Amino acid sequence: MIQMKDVYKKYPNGIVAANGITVDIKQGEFVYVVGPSGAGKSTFIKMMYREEKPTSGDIIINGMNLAKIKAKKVPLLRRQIGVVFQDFKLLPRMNVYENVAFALEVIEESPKVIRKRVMEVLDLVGLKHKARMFPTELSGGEQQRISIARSIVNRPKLVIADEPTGNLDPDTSWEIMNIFQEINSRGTTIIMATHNKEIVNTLKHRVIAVEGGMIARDEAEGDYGYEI
Amino acid sequence: MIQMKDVYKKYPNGIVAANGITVDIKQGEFVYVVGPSGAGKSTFIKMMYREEKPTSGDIIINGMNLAKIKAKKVPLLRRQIGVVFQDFKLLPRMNVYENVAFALEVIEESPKVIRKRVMEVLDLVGLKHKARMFPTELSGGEQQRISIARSIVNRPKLVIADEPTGNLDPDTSWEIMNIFQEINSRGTTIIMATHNKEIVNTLKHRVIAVEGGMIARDEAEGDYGYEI
Amino acid sequence: MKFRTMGRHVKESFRSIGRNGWMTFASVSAVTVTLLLVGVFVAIMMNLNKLADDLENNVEVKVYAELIADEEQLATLEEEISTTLGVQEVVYSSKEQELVKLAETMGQEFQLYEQDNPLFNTFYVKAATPKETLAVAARIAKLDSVERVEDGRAQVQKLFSVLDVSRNIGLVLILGLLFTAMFLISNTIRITIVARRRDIEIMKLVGATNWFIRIPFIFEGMWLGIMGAILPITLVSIAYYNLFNLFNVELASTGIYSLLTPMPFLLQINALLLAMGIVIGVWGSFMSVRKFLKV
Amino acid sequence: MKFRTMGRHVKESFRSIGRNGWMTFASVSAVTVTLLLVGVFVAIMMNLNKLADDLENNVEVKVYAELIADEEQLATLEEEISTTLGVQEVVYSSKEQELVKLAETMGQEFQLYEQDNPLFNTFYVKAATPKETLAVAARIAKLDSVERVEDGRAQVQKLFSVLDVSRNIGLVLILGLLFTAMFLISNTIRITIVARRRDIEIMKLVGATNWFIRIPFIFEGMWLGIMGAILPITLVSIAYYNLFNLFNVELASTGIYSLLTPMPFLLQINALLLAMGIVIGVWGSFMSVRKFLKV
Ligand SMILES: Nc1ncnc2c1ncn2[C@@H]1O[C@H](COP(=O)(O)OP(=O)(O)OP(=O)(O)O)[C@@H](O)[C@H]1O
Ligand SMILES: Nc1ncnc2c1ncn2[C@@H]1O[C@H](COP(=O)(O)OP(=O)(O)OP(=O)(O)O)[C@@H](O)[C@H]1O
Ligand SMILES: [Mg+2]
Ligand SMILES: [Mg+2]
Repeated sequence: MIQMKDVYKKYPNGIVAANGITVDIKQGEFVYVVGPSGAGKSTFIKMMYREEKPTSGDIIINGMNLAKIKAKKVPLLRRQIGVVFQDFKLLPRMNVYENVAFALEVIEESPKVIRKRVMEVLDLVGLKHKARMFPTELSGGEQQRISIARSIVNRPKLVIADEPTGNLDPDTSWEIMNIFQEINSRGTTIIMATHNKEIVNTLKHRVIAVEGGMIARDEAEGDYGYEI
Repeated sequence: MIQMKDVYKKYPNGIVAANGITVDIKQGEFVYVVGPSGAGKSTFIKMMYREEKPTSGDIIINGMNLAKIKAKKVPLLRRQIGVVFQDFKLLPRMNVYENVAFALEVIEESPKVIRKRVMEVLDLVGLKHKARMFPTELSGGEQQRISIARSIVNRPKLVIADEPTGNLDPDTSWEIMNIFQEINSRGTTIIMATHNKEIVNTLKHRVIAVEGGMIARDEAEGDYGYEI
Repeated sequence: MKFRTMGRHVKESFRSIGRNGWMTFASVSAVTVTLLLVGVFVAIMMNLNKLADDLENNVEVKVYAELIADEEQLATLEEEISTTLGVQEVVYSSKEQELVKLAETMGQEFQLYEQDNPLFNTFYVKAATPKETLAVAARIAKLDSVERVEDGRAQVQKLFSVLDVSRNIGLVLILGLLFTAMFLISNTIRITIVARRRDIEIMKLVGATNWFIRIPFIFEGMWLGIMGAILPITLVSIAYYNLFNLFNVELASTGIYSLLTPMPFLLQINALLLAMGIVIGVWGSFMSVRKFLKV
Repeated sequence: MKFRTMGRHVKESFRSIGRNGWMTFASVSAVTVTLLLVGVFVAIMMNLNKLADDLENNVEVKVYAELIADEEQLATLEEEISTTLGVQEVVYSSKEQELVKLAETMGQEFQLYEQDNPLFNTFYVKAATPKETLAVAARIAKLDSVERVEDGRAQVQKLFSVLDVSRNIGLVLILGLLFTAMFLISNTIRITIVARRRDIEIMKLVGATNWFIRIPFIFEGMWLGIMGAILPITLVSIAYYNLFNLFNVELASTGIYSLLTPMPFLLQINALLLAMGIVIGVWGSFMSVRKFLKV
C-alpha cells in the first residue's frame, strides 16, 4: 500500500527531517511510529498525504507516485486517507458536526448518509452531545477526538494519526485505541505516531522508530524501546 | 498561595466546567491535576491567571482577590505566573528567541539580562540551536518546550502547566519533569494538569482529581488512579 | 459536481456571512462607502456632462439678411435655410425686435434710433449637431439675400475645445474613481480572506478540490457586493430625486439647461452600482482565494 | 515605562511591518490609492475655487457719466469714485471707445453712428471685495455728474449665489471624500489587526499591559500612513507642476484667471496628505487594537 524509497526531505530553513527513508507498509498493517521529539515522525507522515513534498525519492501510495502526481489529483489522494493532525486542524468557524461532515461533503455524499455517519462517529468518540458546539468551546482532548472522528468518518483505506492520544487521559486513549483496532481488523491500514509507551508495549504491532530523519529500527510486534 | 472558595464557572453555552471548587494550595507545593478529558482541568487552571473569570466564588492568588481585581492589575498578576498552555500559544510572527524574550520584555528587563536568561532557558529545554526559527518550523514537541521555556524564563513564583508533556516522548518528558522538580525545590509552586500516569505515579506529589467540574479526590502523595 | 452540492455551497456561503460577523461588516461597509462615493460622483459628472451638452446645443449661427431684402425674399430665405443640410431650427427676428433686445442690454437710449434702425433682420439658426455649426454656417453664407453670417468661429471653437477637455478630465476622474473603488473593495475582501487562509489550507488537507472551496467564497463575495450596494442605491436615488425636484424647475426655466430626468438615469446609475458591487465582490473573492489553494 | 522600552517598541513596529508582508502591502496600498484620490480631487476643487474667486473678483460696476459732463467734471468724478469707500480700481472708457467696443461685438455698421454717438462716457469700477459691489454701486450713484449706475444687480446676485452653491457643493464633496478616505483606510488597518487578534490575546496572557501592546501597533500605523503617503505626494506634485506649466500661461493671458501657484499650494496639499496618512494610520491602529485588549 505504501512504498517509500530513499525519501529525503530538506526544509527551506536547511533542516533535514527525512534522510533517506525506505519503507514498505502493506494493506491492513498497523504501524506505530516512535522516536524522540523533533525526530521527523510528523514529517514522515505528512509526506504520505502530501502536506509536504519530499525533496527527492519516491513515495507510492495505492499505486500513485506522489512525486509525479498532478496537483489536481491531490484531493483524490487525500480522500482515501483519514488524517488525525497533531494540532487537530479543526475549522474554527464550523461547529463540531460541520467539521466532521466536511470530510463527507467533499466526496459529495447525500445529506442523509452524511447525517447518519457523522452522528455514528461522534457517538463512537463520545461527543455526540457536543455536535452543535464550536471547536473553541471544547477542551483539548475533545478537539482531538473530533479530529479522530473526522479522520474515520469517510471510511478511508488508510488512517494516519499523529499522536492521537497526546491530549487524552488513559481511559479515553484506550477507547480510541479500541476504535483503531476495530477499523484495522476490518482491513484499514493504520499508521500512528505516538509517544505513549504503555499503548505500544501493550497492544503489540509493527514499530518503526525514527531518529534524526532515519529509520533506526523497524520491528514487527516491537515495543516502544527508549528505556530510561 | 492559592485559595479557591466555592468557585463556580458556567460558560456562555451553558456548560458548567467548575461546579463548586474549594481548594487551598500553599507556596512551594507541587500539585498534579488529573481527570478525564473535558473534566474541567483546564478551566480550573485558566481561572488562576484569569483567562477565564469565575461565575461566582472567590479566587485569591498571592493575596489578590481575582474576583475584585481591576482589569489594569491583571497584567501584574500574570507576570507572577508562568503558564504552559495546552495549545502552546506561541506568537507565530515572532521567532523562538523573541517568543521567550517577550515574557521578559513585558517586565522591562534590560536587553543584557534578557539575552542571558533566554539563552539559558532555551538550553535547558534543549532548543538553543533553534532560537532563530519560527514556531511553524518546529515539531509539536519543540513548540511545547518553547512554551515551557517561556513560562519559567522570568522565574515566577507560580508555574501553571496544562499537559506540558502531551506532545513529548518519555525521555524528553522526564527532562522537563526534572526542570520542574528543580525549580520547585527552589520554592516555586507548580500546578500541572496531566494525563501521564507514569509520571504521576513515579514522581509522587499532591494529586487533585477533577471530575465533572468538581474535586473528586485530593491526596498528598497520591497516585494517578483511574486503573483500566 | 452534483447539483445538490451547489445547494450546499449556497447554504455554506450564507452561513459564512453570518459567522464571520465582523469581517462581513468590514467588507460590506467598505463596499457601501466606496459605491456611495462612486454614485455621487458619477451622478454629478453625468449631469455636468448634460449641462455641457445643453450649452453646446445652444450654439447658434446668426444670419443677417441683406437690408434690401423684402418680405417675400425673407420668407424664401427662411425656407431655404431651414432646408439646408444640417439645420435643425430657424428662428426669425426682425430688425425692430433686434433693436428692442439691444436696448434691453445696452440701455433705453437705443430706442431713440427706432426711426433710423442700423440693425439687420436676423435669423438664428441651430445646427442638428453642434459640431456641424461651422459647416452649416458656410452653407448658409452661399444663399441669396444673405448679407453676412456670424458663426462666432472663435467662440464656438473655444467652447468646443473647453467642453471636450473638461469632458475628458471628467471621464479620467470617473475612470480613476472606478478603478480606485475596485481596488479598495477587492483589497478589503482579500484581507478578510487572508485572515481565513488557515481554513482554506485545512479544507484542502481534508480532501476538498479547489472549486469546492472556491464556490462558497464566490457566492459570499456576491452577497457582500449586493449587500454593499443596497445603501448607496437607496441614498443616491432618494437624494437625486429630491435634488432634481428642487432644482430642475428653476434650471428648465432657462429653456436651455436641464438635469437628467430621474427615470432612465437612476436605473442606469443603480445598475452600475449593483454591477460594480457584484463584479468586484465575485472577482475579489475569486482572486484572493486563488492564492491559498496551492496547499 | 522605561526609555529603552520605547526603543524596543519602535524596533518591534519595524519588525512587524516586515513580517506581516502581505498585510502591510494591503494597508499601504489602500492608503496610497485613497490619498491619491484625495490629492487629485482636492487639487481640482481648490483650483475650481480659485477660478470662481477670480470670476467673482472680476464683477464690475458700470458708471455712466452725464452727457453734459465736460472733461474737468469727468476728471473730478474719476477722482471721487476712486476715493469712494470700498473701491479698488477705476478704469475710464470714453464714449468713442465704448462705440468701438460695441461695433466689435455688434457689427461694423455701428461705426456709422460715430458722429451721432448715443453712448455714454463710462467708468468701470471694481470693488475691493466682491460682496461689496452693490454697496459701492449705491455710494457712487449719489455722486455728482453720474447719469446712471449699472451694477448688474440681478446678474451679480445670481453669480454670487451660483458660486456660493457650487463652492458649498465642492466643500461637501471634499469633506465626504475625506471622510470616506478616513473610513476606508482605518477599515483596512482594522481588518489587518483583527487578523492578528490572537497575537494580541497571547501577549495579554503572557502579562503585557495594554500600552505595551498598543504602542508598537501605533508606531506601525504611523509607518503605514507615511509609506502610503509617499507615492500620492510624489505623483500629485509632479502632475500638478506639469499641468500648471502647461495651462497657466494660456489661462493667465485672459488677465482674469490663473491656477494656484505650485509653491505654497503643493506644500499645503502634501502636508494635508501626509497628515491624513499619519493621523488615520495612528488612529486606525489605536481604535482597532482597543477592541482586542479586553482579554
Ligand atoms: N515546516 C517546517 N519548516 C522547517 N522545519 C521544520 C518544519 N516542520 C518541521 N521542521 C523541523 O523538522 C524536524 C522534524 O520535525 P517533525 O515535526 O517531523 O518532528 P516529530 O518527530 O513529529 O516531533 P514531535 O514528536 O515533537 O512532534 C524538526 O527539527 C523541526 O524543527
Ligand atoms: N470557552 C469555552 N466555552 C464553552 N465551553 C467550554 C469552553 N472551554 C471549555 N468548555 C467546556 O468545559 C468543559 C471543561 O473543559 P476543560 O478544557 O476545562 O477540560 P479539561 O479537563 O482540560 O479536558 P482535557 O483533558 O481534554 O484538556 C468541557 O466540556 C468543554 O466542552
Ligand atoms: Mg510531530
Ligand atoms: Mg485541558
